[in-house]
Amino acid sequence: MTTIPLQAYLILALILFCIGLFGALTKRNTIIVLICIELMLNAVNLNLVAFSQLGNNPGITGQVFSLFTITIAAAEVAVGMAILIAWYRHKNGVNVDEMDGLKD
Amino acid sequence: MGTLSLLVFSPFIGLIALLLAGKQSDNITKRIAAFSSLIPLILSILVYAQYQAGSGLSEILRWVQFEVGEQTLTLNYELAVDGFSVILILLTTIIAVLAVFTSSWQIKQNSHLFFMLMFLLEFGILGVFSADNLILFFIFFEITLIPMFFLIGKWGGTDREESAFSYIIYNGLGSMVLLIAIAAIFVTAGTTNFSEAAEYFRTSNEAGLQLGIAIAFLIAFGVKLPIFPLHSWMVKVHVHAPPALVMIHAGVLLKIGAYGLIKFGVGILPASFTTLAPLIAILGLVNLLYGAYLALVQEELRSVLAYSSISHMGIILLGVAALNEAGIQGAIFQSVSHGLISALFFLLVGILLVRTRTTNLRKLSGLARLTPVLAGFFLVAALAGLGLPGMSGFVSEFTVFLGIFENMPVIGAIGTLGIIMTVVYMLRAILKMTYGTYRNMFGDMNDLGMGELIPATILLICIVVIGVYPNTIALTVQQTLETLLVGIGG
Amino acid sequence: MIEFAWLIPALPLLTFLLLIVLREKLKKASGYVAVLISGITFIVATLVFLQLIDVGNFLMEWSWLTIGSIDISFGILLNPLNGLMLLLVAFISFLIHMYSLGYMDGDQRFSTFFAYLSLFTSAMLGLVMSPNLLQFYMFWELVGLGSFLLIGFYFYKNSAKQAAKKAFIMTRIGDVGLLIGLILLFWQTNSLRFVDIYQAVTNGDMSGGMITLIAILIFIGAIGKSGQFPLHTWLPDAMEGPTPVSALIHAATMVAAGVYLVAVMYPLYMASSLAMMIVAIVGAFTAIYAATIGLVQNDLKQVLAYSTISQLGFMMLAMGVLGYTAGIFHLFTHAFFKALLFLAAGSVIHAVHTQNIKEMGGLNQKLKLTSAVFLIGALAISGFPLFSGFFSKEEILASVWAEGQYGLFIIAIVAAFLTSVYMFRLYFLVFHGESKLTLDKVKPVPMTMKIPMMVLALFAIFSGFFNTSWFGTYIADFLEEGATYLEGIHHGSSIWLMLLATVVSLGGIALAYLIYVKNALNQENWKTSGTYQMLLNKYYMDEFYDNTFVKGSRGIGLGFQYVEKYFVRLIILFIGDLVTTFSRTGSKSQTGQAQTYTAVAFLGLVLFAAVYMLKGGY
Amino acid sequence: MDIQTLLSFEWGMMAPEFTILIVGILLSLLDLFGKDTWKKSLPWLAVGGVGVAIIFLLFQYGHGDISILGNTYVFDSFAFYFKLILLIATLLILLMVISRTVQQEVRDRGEYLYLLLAALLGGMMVASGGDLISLFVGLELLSLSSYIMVGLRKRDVRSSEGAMKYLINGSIATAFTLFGMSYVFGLTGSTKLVDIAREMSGSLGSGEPVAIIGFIIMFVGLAFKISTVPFHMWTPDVYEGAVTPVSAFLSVVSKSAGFIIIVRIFWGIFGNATFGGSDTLFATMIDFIAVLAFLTMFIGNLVALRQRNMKRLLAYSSIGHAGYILIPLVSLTPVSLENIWFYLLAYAFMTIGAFMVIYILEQQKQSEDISIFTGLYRESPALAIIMTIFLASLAGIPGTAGFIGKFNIFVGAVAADPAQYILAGTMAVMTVVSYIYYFNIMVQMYIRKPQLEGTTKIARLQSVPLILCVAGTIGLGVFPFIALNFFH
Repeated sequence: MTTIPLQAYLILALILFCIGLFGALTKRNTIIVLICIELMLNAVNLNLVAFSQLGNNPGITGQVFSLFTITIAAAEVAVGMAILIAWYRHKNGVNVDEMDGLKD
Repeated sequence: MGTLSLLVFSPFIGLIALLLAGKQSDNITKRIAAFSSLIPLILSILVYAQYQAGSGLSEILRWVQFEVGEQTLTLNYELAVDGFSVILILLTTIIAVLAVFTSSWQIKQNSHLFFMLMFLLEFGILGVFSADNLILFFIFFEITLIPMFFLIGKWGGTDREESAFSYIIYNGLGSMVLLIAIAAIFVTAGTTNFSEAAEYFRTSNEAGLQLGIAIAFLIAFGVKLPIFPLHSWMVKVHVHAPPALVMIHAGVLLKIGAYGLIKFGVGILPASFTTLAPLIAILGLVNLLYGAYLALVQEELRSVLAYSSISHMGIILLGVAALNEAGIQGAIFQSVSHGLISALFFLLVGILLVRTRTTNLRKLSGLARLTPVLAGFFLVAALAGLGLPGMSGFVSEFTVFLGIFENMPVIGAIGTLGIIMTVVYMLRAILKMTYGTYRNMFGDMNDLGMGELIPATILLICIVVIGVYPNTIALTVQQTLETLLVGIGG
Repeated sequence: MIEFAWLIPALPLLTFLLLIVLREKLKKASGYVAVLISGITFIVATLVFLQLIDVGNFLMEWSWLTIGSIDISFGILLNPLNGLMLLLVAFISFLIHMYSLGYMDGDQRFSTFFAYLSLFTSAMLGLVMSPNLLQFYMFWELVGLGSFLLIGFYFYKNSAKQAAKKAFIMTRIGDVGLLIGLILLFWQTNSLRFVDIYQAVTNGDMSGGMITLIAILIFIGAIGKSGQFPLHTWLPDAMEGPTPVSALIHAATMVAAGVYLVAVMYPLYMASSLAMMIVAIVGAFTAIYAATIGLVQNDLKQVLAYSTISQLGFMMLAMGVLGYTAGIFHLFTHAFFKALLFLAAGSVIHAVHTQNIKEMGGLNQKLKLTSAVFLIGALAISGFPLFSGFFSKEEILASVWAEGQYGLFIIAIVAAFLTSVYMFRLYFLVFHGESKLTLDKVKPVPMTMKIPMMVLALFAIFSGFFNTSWFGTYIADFLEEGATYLEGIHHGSSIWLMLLATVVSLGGIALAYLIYVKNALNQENWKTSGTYQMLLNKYYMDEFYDNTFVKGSRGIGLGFQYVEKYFVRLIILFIGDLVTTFSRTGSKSQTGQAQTYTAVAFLGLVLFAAVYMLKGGY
Repeated sequence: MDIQTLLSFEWGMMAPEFTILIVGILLSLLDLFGKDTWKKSLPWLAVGGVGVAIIFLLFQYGHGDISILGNTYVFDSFAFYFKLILLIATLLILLMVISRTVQQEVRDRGEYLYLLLAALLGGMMVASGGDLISLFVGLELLSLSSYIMVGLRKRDVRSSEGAMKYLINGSIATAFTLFGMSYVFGLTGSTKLVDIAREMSGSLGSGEPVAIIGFIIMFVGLAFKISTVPFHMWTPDVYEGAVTPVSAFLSVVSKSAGFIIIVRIFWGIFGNATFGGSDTLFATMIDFIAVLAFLTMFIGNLVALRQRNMKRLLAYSSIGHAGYILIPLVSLTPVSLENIWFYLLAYAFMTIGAFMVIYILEQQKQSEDISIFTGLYRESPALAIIMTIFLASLAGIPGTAGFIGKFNIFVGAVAADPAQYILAGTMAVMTVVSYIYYFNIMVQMYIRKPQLEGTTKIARLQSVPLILCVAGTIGLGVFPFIALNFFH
């Protein structure tokens, strides 16, 4: 079985990260924005795992790291959803571009 | 605590007394302020006497240490005075007493806060003149900013807030430039003590850095002095601040610029100042003539005096540029002399404002008719300002020109045009007010009362004493002069 | 007695202080106090002078200003020259104090007037006793102050205000020359003492060019003070002051200080023929220039003022042609007869309350004494034989001739001729002809005014005999005693010169008589002529100055005002605007859109990376 | 890792963290199950906990460097001093929370407390983190707690909005940080800082670009926390949306934690990484960070000029201050760390003090506009003078801690090689710009007359944090050597 080179993972992760970032910056729906952020974090996980397996000094650390990342990503979304619900109660909507009450 | 510390912190007695007294009736507040303003005066006379007696006044107390690499930088709380500063201290306390006295009839509201800020200001100024290292100097220098800001902003004239901001911005910039320069000295010389820093730079050969620091000094003190084109704030302050405050401002605060230029500029970096001397001379010339010609066309007495101050500060610059004994002594004399004269002027302006509510030259005329004594004092102040022999202004102008002619006769010759212009604008302004026909616009005016006459007379006596027998202060500054001259190599 | 010489300036100073502080309390008495003290001053001065004749020289010094290694002193110097001046000033001052008692009677600021007068006297006495140039300069300025205060005594009059200002400024211009000169001199000789300066000149410590430069600069000071062309315009205006002031300051003493200055610095001038030449030319030109103006003026005091300028020109001319004693002698005699003329004019004005000679006439009926003393003064100034002016003026002419300056000699002769013409024009118009004033307007002249006039009249007649080739050259001998550098430049006079002077003087008087008494010439014809208008308008010098220097200065001031408004302020405004713009832009970009915020951050990252790559080459 | 090794660790070094953890858990339990009567004393429990933690920490003064748990927890002097700042700042903020007089949302009170403690714990973990994972977890603990705290005022739409913005921006920043970390991990194969530093100190070779990308991306992610330009834009909105104590917390504790992690990672790792032969990687990046410092000072202070909302104003001012603190970061002199530490300490006192004054006025006047200060000197001279002290310190007037902090930074910038004259100059100019808005507040307090006559009273509880902050501000200004000697 030929191993897929490390670069391939890295490029995939990079693409994933960029897609996530693009979505996070452009989508109106807050939930999609949150999902896109998840996408970015998953790109990180991909990186970590790939490095863990194929990097300079392969080891388990990268995978452990990615576990932490997943957990925290989950927590982030949970908090995000909670806040969004509070917002929804006020504005009856989930569009991120409507959040412009605070500005100069 | 030595006498000097006692002196520097003595204004706090008044401040605390006022604080403890709380908001009393106006009269009590004023009485407390007046009496406590005498304490620094008494102490400063004591300091002067001790200095004359030759007893050491310096104090030192370790304060902060920095370790930069193998270097340990120490900041001390150290006070000391030399001939120049002891005279300026005396000037400060005298003018402060008079300003407090005169403000008691000028300040109608919130006198409680006013006097507290005045004492804070006096504290800062005394500290500036007593500090023996640059950091301490800077700290006191900055401390003067805050009370000045409020005093201008709260009790000033029409554009008081704008003037206050203009004051704080210009002086803030100046002091920040100073701070960088001080930091640079601190780091390179490892000390900020005046004499130690001077010693260091005498032997070091970092010419570029020294020149940079010298230019920074020139800018920083140039704001304070002020040097064209950094003068706008000062005109505003002169015009819009309460006259009692301008007594201190024009009388003492501007002198910090001269003091700094002479003591740090020439004292610490004589070599760079020799390089800069032509520039300083030209700046001085510009100040002298620019101020004089502008003073000629002003329609407001206080603007005339403001530009006149700029013009007179040009003379200080010329003296500094001369970099010889006569020039520097002249600059020192001019600092003291201009301090006294402008204090007298603004004392009179305050007196006038109480009566007429305006100092517009178009509105004033023939004041000598109803208030001959006030008019007489104005005239005398003008004569002092234009350098009439027998008054302090002459001695300083003569000495400066004596100095500048040795090194830069051409600059000196052009500068003498300023002497002529001074006469022209001074007489124009003062004669416009006091001479001519009296137009009855202000109703009945009383001439000076005792409370006004005495402060004015005290200032006048100081001016005349220095003018008639300049050795009263000349002998005191000789030691400073010698120290400076060693640096210049003259 | 001579040790108490310091009392001479101190006493009038005391009067000044006393009167200025107690002017409300003393009121009328202040006049008597002033007269009394000035009398004492005169007595002290006389005693000192008498002792000085024996002693010859006297010097007292105190350290005054220490500047590092430089030590400037203050002191008293007495020598023949300033001893003579001292006496002269103290004497005339005393007389004029007395005269003022009557003249100023009833004035609201009676005490103030005497205070100012005393201040001036003090300064003038201090001036002549100065042992060094700086002290000289200081008193020089202080006499200017006295003059200023007294010219502007009627402060409520706009013209007085302007005149006072002008006097101060014009003389200040000259003073600056003096100041530069003395500073340059200091750096040449390292001293300001007269003796050291003489020494330096004698030793040849200074280059010739430098001596000339300094001499000319110092002469500029003299020009200013002595009303020489081109700084003369203040002197006629100075007549705005009360007349006793004109007599004391603007005729007898202060204006002569310029001549005195040249005399004091004489060694310096002697070392530079160019400087001497300039002094002579300026003097001669001023003499004829002022005389021509004096011919047509209609204000009594103005004519006298121009006459003063002209006479001062004579003195300068004398100085410029090595006629040291002649110049001082003329100063001496001029002090008496010009003071006399002014006092006489003052009593006329006091009596008739006008200064316009066109409104006067026939006053010799009403003011007999005044008319007589005026005539004496006029004869003296015209150089009528045996009057004091005759001797001094003749000596000046002799000096000019002896130096071989024939051009200047002719000018001097013409000027002398014009002097008699305008003086007698004045005399005839004021005291002869028909009276144009209603008689009841004429007030009697009080005794306090008469006595000084009579005393001065005596001196105007006889003071010439102090220095004649007939009876002895006392003054010249005395002066030369104290000034060794004057040896061997004595100009003897000759009979033909005396005759010439007499002819010139009589000719002038005769011409005036023909024109103004006999009306031999049609005066109306001139009045339209350009020359007449030019003379009447004083060669348009005032207008010239007004349009150039005064307007010019104001123009520069206004120009700077523009710089202030549009350059300095604009820079500030620009910076202010810049700050505001940045501030507003920064604030506007804060839209409230969370995604924009991150987008900006991401953009920052991209820029960050891009710049890095461009720079680092990755 | 057997039980033996586990026990052999010096667990005592973690006593402050454990204290906070235990008190935090206790608080949450008591808040959930405790009686209402107890709830009043809950805040005091929190204060006591932080106090005890401070005492524990102080006992560790002078303790040698150790690391436990396989180098994931490091105790060194750096950790000690910065933890102290976090604890002191949190203590002050807790006192601020307690002092609340208007009790709008009583039910939230307990939550604030344990969230604060959780965030504090996160910050402390960051200070002691020796491993990318522990650093990251600590940072996220801090961030997540902060998101919730900002959003806790559920009934206020501004609170939710602020929280949402904070969360979106913060999460993206986290993603960036992690992405960068993943590269660093990939390059060295380790998450332990010591190992990474060791790996990087050798020649990176072809790894250099990766290291640089890692550096840049990570820096961007972390710059968000300290709100430097251009990653600052969330700051004012979030500060405005949060309740004032939380704003103060974000402005002080969260920002300090940001600086801590930046110093840890960038000096620790990249400061050792050789680059292009001679320089360290960090040294090559100095110019870029310097540009950021410049922009941060510039924009923070200039935009602050236009603010009328006090919290926004302080938000911009805090951006400006972050710019100042970046200067010692790039100066790289032996005093840099000391300067950062001192400035953060001074900044904690003066900023919390200023927020406290705003908090007091905001509760009485129901407004955050600058006009709440109008005529304050008449209404309450003491409060006006106290505010003046904080403002003076923020503006860097001598006699206050802010001045010493700024002066130190100047000295450091000038002493650096090459000397950072441009940054020092910018700081100088921007300090003067900051005078305008600080002094404008003073103008409001002293010179303007109040629209409505009334008195403002300081409650006894409110005076406690005020006095502490004043003491800190003045004390550090007049006797800076106490703190500086302590640091050595």
